[in-house]
Amino acid sequence: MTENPKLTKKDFASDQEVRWCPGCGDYAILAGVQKTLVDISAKPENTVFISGIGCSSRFPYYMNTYGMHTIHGRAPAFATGLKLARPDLDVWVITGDGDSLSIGGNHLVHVLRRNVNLQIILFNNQIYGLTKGQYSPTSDVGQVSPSSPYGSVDQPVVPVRVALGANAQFVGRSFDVTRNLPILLRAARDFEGTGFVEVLQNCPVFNDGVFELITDRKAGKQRQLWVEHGKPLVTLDGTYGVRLNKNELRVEVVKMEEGVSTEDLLLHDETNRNLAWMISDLPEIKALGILFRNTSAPVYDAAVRQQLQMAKDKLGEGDMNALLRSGHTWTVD
Amino acid sequence: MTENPKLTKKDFASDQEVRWCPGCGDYAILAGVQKTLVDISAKPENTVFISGIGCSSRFPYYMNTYGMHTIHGRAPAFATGLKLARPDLDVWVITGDGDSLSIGGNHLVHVLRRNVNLQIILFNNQIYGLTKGQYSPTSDVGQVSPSSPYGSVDQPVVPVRVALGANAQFVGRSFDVTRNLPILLRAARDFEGTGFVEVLQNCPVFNDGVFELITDRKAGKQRQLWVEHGKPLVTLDGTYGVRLNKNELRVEVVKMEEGVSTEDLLLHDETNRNLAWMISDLPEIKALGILFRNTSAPVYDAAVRQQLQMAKDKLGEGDMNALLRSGHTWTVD
Amino acid sequence: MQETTREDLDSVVIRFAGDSGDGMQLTGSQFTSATALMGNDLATFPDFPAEIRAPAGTLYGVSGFQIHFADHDILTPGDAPDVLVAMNPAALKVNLPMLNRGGLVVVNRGAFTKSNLKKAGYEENPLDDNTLDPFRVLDLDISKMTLEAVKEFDLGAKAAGRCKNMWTLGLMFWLFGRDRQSTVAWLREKFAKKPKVAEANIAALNAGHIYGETAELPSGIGAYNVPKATLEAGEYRNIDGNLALAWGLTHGAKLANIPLFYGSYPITPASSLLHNLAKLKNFGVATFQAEDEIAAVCAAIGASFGGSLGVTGTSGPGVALKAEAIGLAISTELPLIIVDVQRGGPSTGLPTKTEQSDLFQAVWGRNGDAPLCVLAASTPGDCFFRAIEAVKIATKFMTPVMLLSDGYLANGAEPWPIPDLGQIDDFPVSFYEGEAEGFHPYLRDEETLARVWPIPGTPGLQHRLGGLEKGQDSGNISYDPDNHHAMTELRAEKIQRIAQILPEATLDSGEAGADLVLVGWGSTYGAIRQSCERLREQGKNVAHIHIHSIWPLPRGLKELLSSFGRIIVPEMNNGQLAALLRAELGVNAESYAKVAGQPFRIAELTDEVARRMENAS
Amino acid sequence: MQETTREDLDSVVIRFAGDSGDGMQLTGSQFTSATALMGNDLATFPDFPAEIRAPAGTLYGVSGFQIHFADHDILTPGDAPDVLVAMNPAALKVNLPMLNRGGLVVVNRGAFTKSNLKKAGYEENPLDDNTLDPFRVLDLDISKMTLEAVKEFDLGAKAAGRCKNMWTLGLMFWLFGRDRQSTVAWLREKFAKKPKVAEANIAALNAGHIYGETAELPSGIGAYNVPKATLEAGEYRNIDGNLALAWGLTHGAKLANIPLFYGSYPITPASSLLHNLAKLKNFGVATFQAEDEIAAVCAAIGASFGGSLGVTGTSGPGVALKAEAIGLAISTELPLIIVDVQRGGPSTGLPTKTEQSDLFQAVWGRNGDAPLCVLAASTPGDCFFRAIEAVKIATKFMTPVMLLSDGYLANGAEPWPIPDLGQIDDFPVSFYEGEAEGFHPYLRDEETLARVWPIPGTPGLQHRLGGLEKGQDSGNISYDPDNHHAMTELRAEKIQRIAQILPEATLDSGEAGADLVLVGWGSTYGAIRQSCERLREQGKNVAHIHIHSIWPLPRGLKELLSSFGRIIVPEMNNGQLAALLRAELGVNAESYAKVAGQPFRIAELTDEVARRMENAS
Ligand SMILES: Cc1ncc(C[n+]2csc(CCOP(=O)(O)OP(=O)(O)O)c2C)c(N)n1
Ligand SMILES: Cc1ncc(C[n+]2csc(CCOP(=O)(O)OP(=O)(O)O)c2C)c(N)n1
Ligand code: SF4
Ligand code: SF4
Ligand SMILES: [Mg+2]
Ligand SMILES: [Mg+2]
Repeated sequence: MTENPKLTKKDFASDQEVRWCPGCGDYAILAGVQKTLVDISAKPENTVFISGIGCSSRFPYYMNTYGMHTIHGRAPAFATGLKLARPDLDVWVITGDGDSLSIGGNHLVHVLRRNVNLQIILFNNQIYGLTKGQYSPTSDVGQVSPSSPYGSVDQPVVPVRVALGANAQFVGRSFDVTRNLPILLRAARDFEGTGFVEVLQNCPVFNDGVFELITDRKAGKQRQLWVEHGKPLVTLDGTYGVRLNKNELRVEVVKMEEGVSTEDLLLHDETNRNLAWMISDLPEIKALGILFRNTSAPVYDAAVRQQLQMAKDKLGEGDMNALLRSGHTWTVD
Repeated sequence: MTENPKLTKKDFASDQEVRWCPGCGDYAILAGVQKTLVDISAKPENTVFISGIGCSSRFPYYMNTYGMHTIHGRAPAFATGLKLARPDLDVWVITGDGDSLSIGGNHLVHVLRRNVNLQIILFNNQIYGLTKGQYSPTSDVGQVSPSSPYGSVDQPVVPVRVALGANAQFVGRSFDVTRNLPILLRAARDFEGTGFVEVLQNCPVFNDGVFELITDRKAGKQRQLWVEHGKPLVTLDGTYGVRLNKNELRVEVVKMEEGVSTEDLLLHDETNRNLAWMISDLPEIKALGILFRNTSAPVYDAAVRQQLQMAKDKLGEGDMNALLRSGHTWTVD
Repeated sequence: MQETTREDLDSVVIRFAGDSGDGMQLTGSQFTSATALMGNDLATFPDFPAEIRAPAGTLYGVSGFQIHFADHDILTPGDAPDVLVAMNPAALKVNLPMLNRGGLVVVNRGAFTKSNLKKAGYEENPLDDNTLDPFRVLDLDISKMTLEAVKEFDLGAKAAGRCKNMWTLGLMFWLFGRDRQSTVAWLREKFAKKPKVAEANIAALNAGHIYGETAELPSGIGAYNVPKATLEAGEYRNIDGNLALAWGLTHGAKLANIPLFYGSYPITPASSLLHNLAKLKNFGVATFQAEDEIAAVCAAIGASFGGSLGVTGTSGPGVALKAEAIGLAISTELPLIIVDVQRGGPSTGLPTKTEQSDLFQAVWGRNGDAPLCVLAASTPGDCFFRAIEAVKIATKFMTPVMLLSDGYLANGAEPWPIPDLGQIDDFPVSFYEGEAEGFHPYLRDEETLARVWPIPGTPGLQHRLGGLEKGQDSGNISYDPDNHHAMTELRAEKIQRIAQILPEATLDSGEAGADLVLVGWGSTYGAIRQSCERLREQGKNVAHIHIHSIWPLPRGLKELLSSFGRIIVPEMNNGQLAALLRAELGVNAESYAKVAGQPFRIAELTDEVARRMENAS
Repeated sequence: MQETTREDLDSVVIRFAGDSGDGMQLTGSQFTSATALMGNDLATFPDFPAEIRAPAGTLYGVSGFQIHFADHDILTPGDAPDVLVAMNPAALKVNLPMLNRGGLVVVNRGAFTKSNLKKAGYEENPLDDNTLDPFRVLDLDISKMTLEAVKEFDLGAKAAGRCKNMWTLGLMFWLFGRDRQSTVAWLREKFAKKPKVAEANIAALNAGHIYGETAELPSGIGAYNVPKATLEAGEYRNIDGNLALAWGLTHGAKLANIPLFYGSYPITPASSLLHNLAKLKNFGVATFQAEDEIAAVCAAIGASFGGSLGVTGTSGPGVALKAEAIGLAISTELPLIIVDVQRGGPSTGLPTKTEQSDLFQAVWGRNGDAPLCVLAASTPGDCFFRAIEAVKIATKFMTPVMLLSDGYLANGAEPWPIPDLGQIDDFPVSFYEGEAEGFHPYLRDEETLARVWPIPGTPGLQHRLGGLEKGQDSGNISYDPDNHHAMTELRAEKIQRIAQILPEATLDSGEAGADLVLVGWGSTYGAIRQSCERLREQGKNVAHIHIHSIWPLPRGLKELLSSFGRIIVPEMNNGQLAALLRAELGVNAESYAKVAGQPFRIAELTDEVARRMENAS
């Protein structure tokens, strides 16, 4: 692989048969990731996918890259160790809403606050797929499932809010079947630090259509708010816009047809964590794209490497013979 | 204890000698909690303190109430189980910054998002006290400690931001040696749902004076921003105020003496999660008091109980004999 | 309609196999219900893939359901099928190797399309070469006949096609003389809101049945009859292990007169225990789907502190995560039940397969000297009683109890004589309410060594529990060396005393002093028992001991074991009980390990034991 | 100044005791350094409270440091002190019961104030009643003499008072003829930025020394001399177990020629391993303070996947949390070292005390059949070599290795002959870089059964690892029953083969065929060895075997053991190795358990063994 001819999506597919249910949104995400790798001319041998456990976490098996299918919820920790050991590798974490927000919530928080230079794709289907359909930490209140026969009473979390609260420096959101996915993934990958991307994913078996209002090929355009730095916050087909209510320090979703002009709308500023926070959980519509990006935050693995180098520069390459003799020693003849 | 005469602070102290280092901020918090219990006429037998592991988590031993000193990081889970089983009890969780934000981060997130009706007091000394001074998830970058001899490179989290991101419904902040502590604790306790209170706590042994700028008896008044619903955001002695920069959707800390009038300042609105978010991590000054309170959020344990009752109302008290015979049965003679 | 003459069989093993989407589990369980109603004894074994809904036609997507039914007492789902129902080429490919020579294959030719054949890796159509020569074959285009049968309902091709499992079931009902009524009733209930679907399925069911009645079946294939088993008289139902556990725990808590709190995090094959319990809210059962296994057990311990019976259920990886918290329950001496529905390990292992490899973890998998009680259920129905026993021990001895089940018990169903609840004694808990004077929470019962259980809300008895060592006489934190030694011994001794309320070691079959004894535990019960019978039929003098309490071991076990010339321990793990018996009793226990994610077959077990007996002589 | 005549002693045990704030640990370690420089053999035992800085004067706040030094080889910190230095009433109260009759008590009368006496629970001042009659007493107002000595430095009362440990040390230096120079140098370095403090402390040190020289000591108290031990020639230093581990791991990684990655979460008594390693950044050692123990081990595994040596260190509760992830390392066959610095359990237990009760957890504390290698270090210095051995095994066999240490080793220091690194062979790793054709990650070395270790970045060898069972021949996920059985056996067999590169079982002392053998492991080495010597001095025919590899057990152990009439296993747990030996070797191993958070005393061990030998005869 010396010359690295232009690879195709197929070059990133492993020889393993893809084993998701027919119609699962995971297929589209797989294709989106493979396309991203092609777009960025990734080298398969320098790319690593690390996942936890869940339907989504089967992902690495289908990639012709290095990979680990680890244990439930801990993928960010494995990835952090790998990235600290091998900053030269391009590391991707694949996780589900249960994997990353239920059992693995803490590792997600910590990889984000540390800002390790890797990408996280959170497949949010608002359900535990692999264990056959129990409600998850992102499921709506009232979700009927085998473990909540009378409807769940747990208030859900909003993944991107958890990320913002954890001091994440790159926060994006997309959905499975959009062509914009590779664009967002590429931005996450280009980001120095943790590129966190939530992907709304349909699970046709256990939670079919839960994002339909947003993702529907036609009707969805009304509700998809693809944010762009410096551009007004307006949905794809111009139906809804987002305005600041300055009196109450709240944002409002407004119907453009009700006489609102584009000038009244907020402009997206991807460097503003407050704005990202405010648009992260809007009624009716869904903000998508790069909600927040802070390119000036220090990167964990780089800082760790730098300290290692500093120590070497200052103290010289470690010498065990000298170390053994440091402090008090004495000789017995 | 039938008549319940007015109890004093001493009635809430156990017979165990208090074993914190001399000068530790934990003493003041202990006194503050005991005062709160007196103020609200708590019954010792109906009050339970549940802690994890850490200096702070020794707390329950010193209270003449029920208590559990559990394992590291898991106190919210024990408390959730207890509260679901015994909604009649008044349950308090005691935890440290390591206990609740390092190993226990996930349980904190989940108890908050569920909004279990209990109180959490997070003793934040920005250090691991009990294990002798390693840096914690709230330690500043550069903190020199036994595990970070060259200074820590981990970006810290802001506890109240983690809480807001987790969808907490009551978020407060205070510090150890203030008389306002019992007032805040009382509000947390009166809140139906999880009352989350971060308390900045001095560890004179391993992190002495880390909050001194804020907590100093005299100079601290400049920087303490005690928020009150409907009141302008201004520090205790009027030195600094908080203003909204509407163009950039950022809040600014301004010196009042530089010609800013109180009218220019933001008014605190404790029901506004966006505002709480924006003032949760201000430069120079520290917002204290009730940053956010949403009294209309559903309460987890109440909802669970309600479902149990509904099921009984609908199906009648469970009858095992009938259950054993539900579905197909047949008789062999 | 002429009366069919039916050949009598004493026992039959049928395996239904098809795509995950073919509804084989449903078909199997309907056949099971109907068979149970006929009065046969039976055992079942669902065997499905780890993928939720694997792509149609693939080998790894094959879902199987095996039922063994007979006119006599049986205890396993059968070694090898007599009848294989293969709904597509992949199902045939995967399952044919297991079929007995001369067995009957029922195939749906309609699914033997080019693309399906290719997915299954067949170069030739096995229906058209000599692949099936060693078998009797019913080669039918079930797909087509089903479409025909349901066409009046206008369901659309896909939904109509889905009725083919009912067509097949109808045929099987006819072949083995089962009654359709229970399935008809079940379909009407299940599709109450879609009556058209219900009626179409019923039409398919009837069509299959009629096909059997009217078509001329190839020679060698007839109608069969498996006479009733002479089961003990009484009322019966089918039950699987996780349902029996759910009901047993619920009833146990009732007998203890305290509420049941179940904290859990979903994991195969334990999830259905959570699902079953979540339905029992009107029994006052509170279920809590926690954020992870650690929170689940911690919440259960918190509930126990408050006076509930805290229970947590999971599988092996989950037990590993709970180990630290279980240590706290041991140290604080709170009642707690940990259900471990074991699966193939290590690590994620074989999540949908059965295994018994968590015994070491159950007994010894914690930091420090941390003893608790370990019980093991041996059949689906036994799960009910074992759960009650666990509740009794946990509350009477103030201790965590680990209750071991496994994937095979959890999913396997058996006809179960509905117990007379009146025969089960209650054991109500009384929370301590003694004097505040001289009180501390580690006051003990002299006989059981259990500490008192005062609960929050009791005036005057405020106290703090924790995981640091506590003074034997004060309950306060103690770093005293001698006290720690004494407490370590006391915790161990308390658990040993549980043996006093458990049954003494007894023989399951065979006689003391036999040449060889097979010692088993858990779900291998049926296979070992029947294998012993066969061995005795072969004239070998063997006995069987089945252990229900792994820790403490039953009283008198050492004495009993020492009467035998040889001890073999068959286990679905790499020899764990065998090692424990050597460690604890100093007996010479040999291991026979099968770690294949599959239950023992009677024949393999019988052969291996016979072989070892011969080699020795 | 007249030359003092000194009485020769062959060995002395001194215990320094005072408030946590009195600086006893520093005093002790300075005395240790000076003693080591004198050429004595020595062993130490720091014994401090769980509280960071307990309130002054309380019993539970007493901090102790014991040193045993001699003119001969010694291996334990001594059973009972000959000299007790008690800086306050609480220290006297707690420690007096241990002191040998006729022993010397050095007390600081200045701290025997009313309030201190009350806190210690003394009704009368023990210096003024007959409490100290059985002992020789040096009753001095050290507080006052210290203030006097440092008054010229104007430190303020509090800081001045803090110098009293140096005054005491000066006196002890004089009494036992140690040189002050090393302490003077150390004080100057430590207080480099506060020269006034340094000089005041030096003044106090000198004043104490001068006091000894000039004051007329009471009769019966003189100056002593403990001649040099005839240690093997060479260069020595003091080392404690956690330092030796840090250096051993670092050097091991160097010998393997791969970087060391250490992931950890602080926990007593393992934290200082993290601290020590964090200082070695110029050795390329990357340390990662994780959010919890689970993340720590997972990060280490991730680093191993990338070609580093992943190591994680913790204590018992942390190991419990890591169990699930360790299973993944077993399943993926990646090198990993888990250091368990054991402490008192169960649960939080006795965090600052020592114990050996994680043996079961180390060997068996995981879900599924999940074998790994378990090694145990026996002395602080041995930690260095054991760490290197662990690295070698982990990389050569592609397996996790659990390395057991304990609180006693971690904190105890011993003089250690600095090893000649040239004598230790390297074992460089070669990452697999073979052909892509036919490659899969579970290709194995026939001899070791280790799989290949190809690392990310290698073109053409892209592969995925995971915790699901994998096909023996393809490396892909496999649910095949026979394959699972074969893989289970293979994983077990691979670990057994490690025995081939480990030393055969040998006697530590005594002779094969003796009446009795004491079998030990870990930090009980010194006590067992010396106890054996005493027993032989008593004419008893006993031998000693010390085991360094718990899993696999050393080759030939069974044969060796079977030569002895009786086997006793002294352990600081409730009989875990004894049980394991019975389980694995079928030998009749008796347990002698001490679970007191304290090392064995030679006398108690000797007496107990002698008692058992007599009872038997
Ligand atoms: C320690 C542990 N606990 C539980 C499980 C069972 N389990 C596997 S995946 C999963 C949740 C899957 O949900 P999610 O992460 O949302 O992934 P999805 O299947 O929906 O893609 C659970 C509970 C496990 N494998 N390991
Ligand atoms: C499972 C486990 N891991 C680690 C520890 C060690 N440990 C005890 S307390 C603590 C951190 C304490 O820090 P914090 O929560 O901030 O409490 P503080 O002592 O500062 O009040 C740690 C790491 C433990 N007891 N248990
Ligand atoms: S269960 Fe849902 S998420 Fe899982 S593979 Fe099937 S469709 Fe996809
Ligand atoms: S170490 Fe710090 S936090 Fe802990 S008791 Fe001492 S002063 Fe308080
Ligand atoms: Mg999901
Ligand atoms: Mg802290």
